[in-house]
Amino acid sequence: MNSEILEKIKEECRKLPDDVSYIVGFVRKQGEPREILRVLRPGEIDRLSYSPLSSSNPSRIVMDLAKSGKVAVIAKGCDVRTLKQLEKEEKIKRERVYIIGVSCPGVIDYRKFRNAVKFRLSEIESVELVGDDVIVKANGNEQRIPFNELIFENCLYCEQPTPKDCDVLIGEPREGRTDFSDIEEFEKLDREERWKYWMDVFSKCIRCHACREVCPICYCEECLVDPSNLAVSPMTPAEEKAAYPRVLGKTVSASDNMVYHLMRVLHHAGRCAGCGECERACPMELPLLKLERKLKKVVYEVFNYSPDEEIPFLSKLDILPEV
Amino acid sequence: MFDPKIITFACNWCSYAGADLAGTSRLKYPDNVRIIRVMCSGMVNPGWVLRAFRQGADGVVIAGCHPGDCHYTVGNYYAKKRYILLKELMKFVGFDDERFKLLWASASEGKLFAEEMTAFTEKIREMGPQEKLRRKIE
Amino acid sequence: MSSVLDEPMKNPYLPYKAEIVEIRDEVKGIRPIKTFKIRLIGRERFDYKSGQGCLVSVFGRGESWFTIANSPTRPDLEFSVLKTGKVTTKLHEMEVGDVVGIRGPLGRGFPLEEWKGMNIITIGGGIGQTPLRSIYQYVIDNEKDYGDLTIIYGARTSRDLCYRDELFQLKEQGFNVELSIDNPEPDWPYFVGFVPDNLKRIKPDPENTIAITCGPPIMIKITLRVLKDLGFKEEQIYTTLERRMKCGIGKCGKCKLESIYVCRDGPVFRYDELSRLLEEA
Amino acid sequence: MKVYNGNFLKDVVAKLLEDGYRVYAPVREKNYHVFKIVESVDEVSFDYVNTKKSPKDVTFPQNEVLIKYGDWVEEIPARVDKTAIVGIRPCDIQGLKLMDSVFLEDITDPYYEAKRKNLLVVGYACNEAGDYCFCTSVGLSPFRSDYADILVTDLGEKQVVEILSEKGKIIASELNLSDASEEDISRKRELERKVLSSFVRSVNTENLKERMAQAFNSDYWKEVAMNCVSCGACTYLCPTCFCFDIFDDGELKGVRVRTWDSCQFPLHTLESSSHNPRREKWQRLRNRFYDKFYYMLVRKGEFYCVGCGRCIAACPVGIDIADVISNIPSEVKQ
Repeated sequence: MNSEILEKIKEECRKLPDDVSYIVGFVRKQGEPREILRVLRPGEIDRLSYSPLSSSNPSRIVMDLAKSGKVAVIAKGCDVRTLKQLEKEEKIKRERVYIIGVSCPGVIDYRKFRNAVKFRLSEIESVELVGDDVIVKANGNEQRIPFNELIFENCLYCEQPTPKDCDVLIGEPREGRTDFSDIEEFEKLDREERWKYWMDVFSKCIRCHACREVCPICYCEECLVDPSNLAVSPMTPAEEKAAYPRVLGKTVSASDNMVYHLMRVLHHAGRCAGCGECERACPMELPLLKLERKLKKVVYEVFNYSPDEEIPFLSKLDILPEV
Repeated sequence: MFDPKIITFACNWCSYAGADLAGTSRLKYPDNVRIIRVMCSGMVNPGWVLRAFRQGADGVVIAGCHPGDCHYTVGNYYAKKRYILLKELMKFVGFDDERFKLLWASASEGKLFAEEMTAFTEKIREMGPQEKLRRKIE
Repeated sequence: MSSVLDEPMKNPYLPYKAEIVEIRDEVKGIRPIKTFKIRLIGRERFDYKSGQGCLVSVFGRGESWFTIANSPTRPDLEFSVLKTGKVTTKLHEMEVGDVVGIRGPLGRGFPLEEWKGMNIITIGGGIGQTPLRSIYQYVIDNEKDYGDLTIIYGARTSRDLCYRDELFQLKEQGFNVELSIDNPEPDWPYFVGFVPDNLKRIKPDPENTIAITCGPPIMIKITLRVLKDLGFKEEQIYTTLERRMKCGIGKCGKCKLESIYVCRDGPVFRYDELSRLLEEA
Repeated sequence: MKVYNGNFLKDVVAKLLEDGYRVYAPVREKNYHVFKIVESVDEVSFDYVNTKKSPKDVTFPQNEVLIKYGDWVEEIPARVDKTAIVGIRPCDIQGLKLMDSVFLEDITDPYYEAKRKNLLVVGYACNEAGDYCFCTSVGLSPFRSDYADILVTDLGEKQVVEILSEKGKIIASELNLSDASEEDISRKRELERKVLSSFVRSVNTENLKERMAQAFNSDYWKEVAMNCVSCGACTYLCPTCFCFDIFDDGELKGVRVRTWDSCQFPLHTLESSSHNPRREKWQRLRNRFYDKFYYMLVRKGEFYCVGCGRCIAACPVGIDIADVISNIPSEVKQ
């Protein structure tokens, strides 16, 4: 199945407009079936690869490259929504990006994949999604695993598997759905149970900032909480550097980690496309998307703001509830 | 008897003036309320609210002008939006979100300001000290 | 529970208690520099070598590395502080009698014993004059052990010249002091231009001479080239490097330059130690 | 070489708990194992290739209060009590040794030493290489370690116990061990051969020093770092990354805390003059590889990478230290 998609992608890449200088796509990693984002030149099309493990969101790379030239990108539904959000915030000019949209049936969670597969990662030759099964081929024999056992949990609640505004679409469109049943389920717990759950989650956080650095819309040079860089220039006066508003420094504890994540998530209100990069990147495998999806639920239900609006959520002030 | 620490971000044009009015007309409100004057309630960063709780505040109030009379026309709308977002997240993670309050009080409502502060302090006094977000490394 | 951790000597992170006894305004304006004379409380001053530094600690703000500005032959400890960040802004707000923490002596100083009998040239730029001041004060106090002393020093404007009155005083006493400023000013009788150009004009003789240079990285780079052109060998040139310093005892990795811990193996380096690096220092 | 019928590792945990030790042992957390202080033996689980985080936070915790300050130094907390770590792999023991050589040589770090000199190290030899392990390429062995107090090899129904230090002898004497028979030793050799054949990754370190010296200014490093996002995941999981920052929390009264830091964060080397020796992300990433395979080799004479592969598994964008080091170009592409 995905070998057909790969053929179509390659075909599209050969017919790219000639002012495209970069192609951002997936390349198979050496020694394991993982798909890595790579910036390729138009001449290197045969290095491209595509499989249900092509889960990363290329928007971060497209945002940097689009500054200096036209970029073609192989993008799934959630990636295109991130690109659209970055376009809304004037970080990307739409005419600088040539989007090859791929209708996405959901991606595989590599952690579930590694636990379920019985071969050594280095032996695996191909991972194919055929119908509802994933077929893993390795030195001669084959393992068939139901897709819903490997699917990245977030993709079950995908709102837009088919890219909306793209230059060319591959694969037949699929319907998304807005469903917050998992959040409603969690909100049934009483307050102390919820607090205990999140304290247990955040006690494992090691504040490595992978969730912040991989997030395509967390592009601030300097963060309020535990900054890993400061926007300082030789002309910055000493008083300004001395009076930096430091909400949180480097102290690590379950409650401090919660302040870090609350502040990070709060800034994604109405902007997060739900691509799941943060949860995939977290080395301690924390359920970070739960917070993002709760905020998305508030943005949709309390403010009834729809992400397809042109005006960014933060500047829309006529949608305040009366309460 | 537990003596709560309440931090109030009062907007300079309305609530801070309201607090002044309460003072000049000798209206009593508890002195655990520490007022931080900000130019507009829209200026209050949710990070400061979380930082206040982290430094040991037991209650935080953002006081601003009524919707419509903001000196900068839309400041209090931003404040309200951030307040709702932060409050919802606090509920979700199980933090006692009653400790975080948004109050509209104009320059002439000194009495309202004093009453609200007294009621809020009493409620926090009942709830007891805030241990959840307080910094743990003492 | 007092343990090995309680004595500053044993616990390298624990600062000595010290108080400020004198504050002198070196430079006013947007980049102010103040010199603090600091005395340890209840303890003799530790002995140190010129070029070594201390981590001055302001609890609540942090610690910053300052090279000791006065020679060991002079009393107390002097630090010249350019107001540029959290700790330095707080220091500039302090008055005489305030308490600070001192951790030191840290780093490796200049090998002044080896230089006995040789001529000494100090080439400084801006705030980089601090370690050089420690050298020429030491050389002046042991005048008979050394050849002649030349002090070359420059800054952006005459107002930015550090230790201005002291340097004019030395000039009157007959020492060879060559000052310079970057752009012309009305009543400025001496050289106008960058320090390396001033050095080219003076053309010191490399015979039996040690040259020490300190200042902004660009100035050091050009000065080193000029010195090589004048015939100075790499063993005759010393310089210091500026890095982010936090622990000061070669552990935290912030000041690492390839395999060197600048705070532990430096900040003073002989030029040949740096020329073997992969990266241009 | 001794042998113990049954599970020596579990029994030694029980013994140590009885003797009042604070015991770090691997505990299963949903999808991975982590070293944690355990209260009882049944929390412990030893069926793992390696833990998710390295055990460096036993002697070098992520947050350590150095000084409590008020108007002056109020207190220096240094809790020193008997601790033990059970089930640590040979690569992490080497990580401990490399960390000791930085913190305990030249100027001794008292906070680190207070924890280290009371630590009993019970190692656990590997039965099988993981997907990302390459310790044999950096000169280490999955079943030998000269730096632990006791090294245990699991043969199934019995465990071979090698006592390597005085401390180890005292503890081991409290459990009944018998001398290993010829048959035990040959089974151990057989297991060792099997482990060596199970490696799937390796690093080509042949004349690595010259290659790296030449390749320092090559564009190779810009390509490698093209995807890097400068997060700290690789350094925080790494057993030989122990850079730290010292941070004052609290304006008038508070704590001076030593916390982990990463050379991948720009703030690590940013000076207040805004000069930053490693301002670009490819410089920072290059620095991590050079520090482990070149700078520390020059300074300490050993590779500062133990080949545990945690950074390969954790990297969100798939940067692979084994590939990067093996493919360093021999002649510099300018």
